[in-house]
Amino acid sequence: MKEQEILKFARTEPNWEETLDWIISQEGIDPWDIDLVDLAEAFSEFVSKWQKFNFTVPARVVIVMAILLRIKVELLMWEEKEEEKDPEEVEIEELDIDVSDIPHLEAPKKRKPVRKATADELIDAFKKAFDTKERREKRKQRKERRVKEAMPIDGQQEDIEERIEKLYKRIDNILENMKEGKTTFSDLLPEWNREEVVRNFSPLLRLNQEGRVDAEQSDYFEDIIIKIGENHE
Amino acid sequence: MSEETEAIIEAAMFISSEPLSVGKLRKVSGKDKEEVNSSLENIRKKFSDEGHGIELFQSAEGYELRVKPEYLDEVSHLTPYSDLSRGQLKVLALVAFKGPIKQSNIAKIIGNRAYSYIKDLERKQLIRTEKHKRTKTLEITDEFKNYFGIEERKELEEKLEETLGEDSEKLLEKA
Amino acid sequence: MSEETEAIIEAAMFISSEPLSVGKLRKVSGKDKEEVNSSLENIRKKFSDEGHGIELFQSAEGYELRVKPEYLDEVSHLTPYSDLSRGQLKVLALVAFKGPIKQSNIAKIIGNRAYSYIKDLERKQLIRTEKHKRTKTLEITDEFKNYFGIEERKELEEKLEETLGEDSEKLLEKA
Repeated sequence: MKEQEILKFARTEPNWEETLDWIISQEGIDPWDIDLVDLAEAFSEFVSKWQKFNFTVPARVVIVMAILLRIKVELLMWEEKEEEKDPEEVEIEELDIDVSDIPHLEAPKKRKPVRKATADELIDAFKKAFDTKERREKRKQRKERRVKEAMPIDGQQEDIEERIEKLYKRIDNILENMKEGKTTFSDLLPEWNREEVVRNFSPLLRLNQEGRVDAEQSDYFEDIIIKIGENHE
Repeated sequence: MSEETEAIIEAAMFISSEPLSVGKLRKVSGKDKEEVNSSLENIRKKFSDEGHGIELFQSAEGYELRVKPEYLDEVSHLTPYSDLSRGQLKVLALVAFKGPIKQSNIAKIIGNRAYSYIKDLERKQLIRTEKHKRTKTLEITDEFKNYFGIEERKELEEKLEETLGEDSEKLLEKA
Repeated sequence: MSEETEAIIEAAMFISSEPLSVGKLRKVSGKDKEEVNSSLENIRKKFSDEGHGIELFQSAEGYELRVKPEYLDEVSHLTPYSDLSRGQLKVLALVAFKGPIKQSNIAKIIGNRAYSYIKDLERKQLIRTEKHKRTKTLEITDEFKNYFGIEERKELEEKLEETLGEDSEKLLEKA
């Protein structure tokens, strides 16, 4: 089914009968010998493409698709059952056991044959010894940097209470100038970086806890929506 | 000098981390197929003697020296190494105790990594797959019995009972 | 049955990942010191035969089976595993190229695990420690020269220069 065609067809706002009719003609399915499995597949493909264009798919069309898909599943299950009855097919029951219930099998132990190290390996190890040292030092530096980044920078270190009041003032100012009465955490920050996030996040939590603001996050990693809280002063 | 050929083939099998094919042994010893084969035969005879605790073992993967199965239990605590991973062992246990079992069923119990374990075990010829129309079933092979030094499935079940006691019956009933 | 004792001792030495003491072999075989010793003697004789590529070897650490030195070059490529771990090799390399070197200096380069590697290498008699007042310094031993088949330490430094060229000097200056 070409997307262009679907687009054109969807514009006519068809009901489900017309949709079915259209799909049968588009897919070249013989109306006197309809394979329900094929039809169900074509129908659901059509609906998902239709949705892609952001058109509202009529509820009845969706229901018809669901019914067709159920018929398809039932047909396939029936086919599988028929096949399992086939005398060639061995009957094997599905086991329902937990991994931890699997009997313990101990593999025969093997000898691990070793040889002597060579002079080349010794030279290689000499080189690597210093690489290890450099890697360790770099790792240490990285760790120190990360700790530094997460901590407030000296000189800018200010009292947490002070930070809370500053943030509250900022929120208040922003909200006063806005009609909707809400703002977001990212809008509050002068710049979106680790340092600013860390500096402002815990004051925000405190304000939320005190009920001076109402902060809400609809999902993980979503922006935090901030409104004025019950205890707004 | 056939004695030297025997010696070098023995040394090669002793130090090799995997079984060696005749082709590989020819390369190492620089001898032809006949000499390699007759040397292997002599080595087999020598080690079959009762005074020896190791033997020549031939599997699908090639020739190797290994501890005679009758001494394995007494000495295997001396090494921590085995050549099967824990994941492979789980799949193998399922096939051994519950086989024939569907491949998809194993994946359901163990997770998707089961498929790669199954491939490894097939390569080692410890299990074989059989295709039926829509499903693949797995079973252990004769090589499995060789590898574990076990003759029959019954023996396996006895071994299982020894280690698991009552639980084993429950498990076997489920199969 | 002394043949069975020989067999089990052979199997034990074959599978073990490290040399075994007479005490350990007594435990495994359940036999007394005399029987273990005479079995070891028989095993030594059997393998000294020209048709064998492996031999019984006794070191400070105990008894083990190993490839006869004359075949080692021809077969040692068949295993990827060396009897020194990567960590042990790093420490050994530092002692070989920079020794005598302070133990604390090695720990600075390798990290704290260096101390356990040093112990392993001392046990294998590849390095020895010397105590000066407050510090311990490390040096290679004659056993080290045996192990790598060299007469003088200089040989190793020449090889280092060959492989690394100018970099070798830079590396030697470090630490």
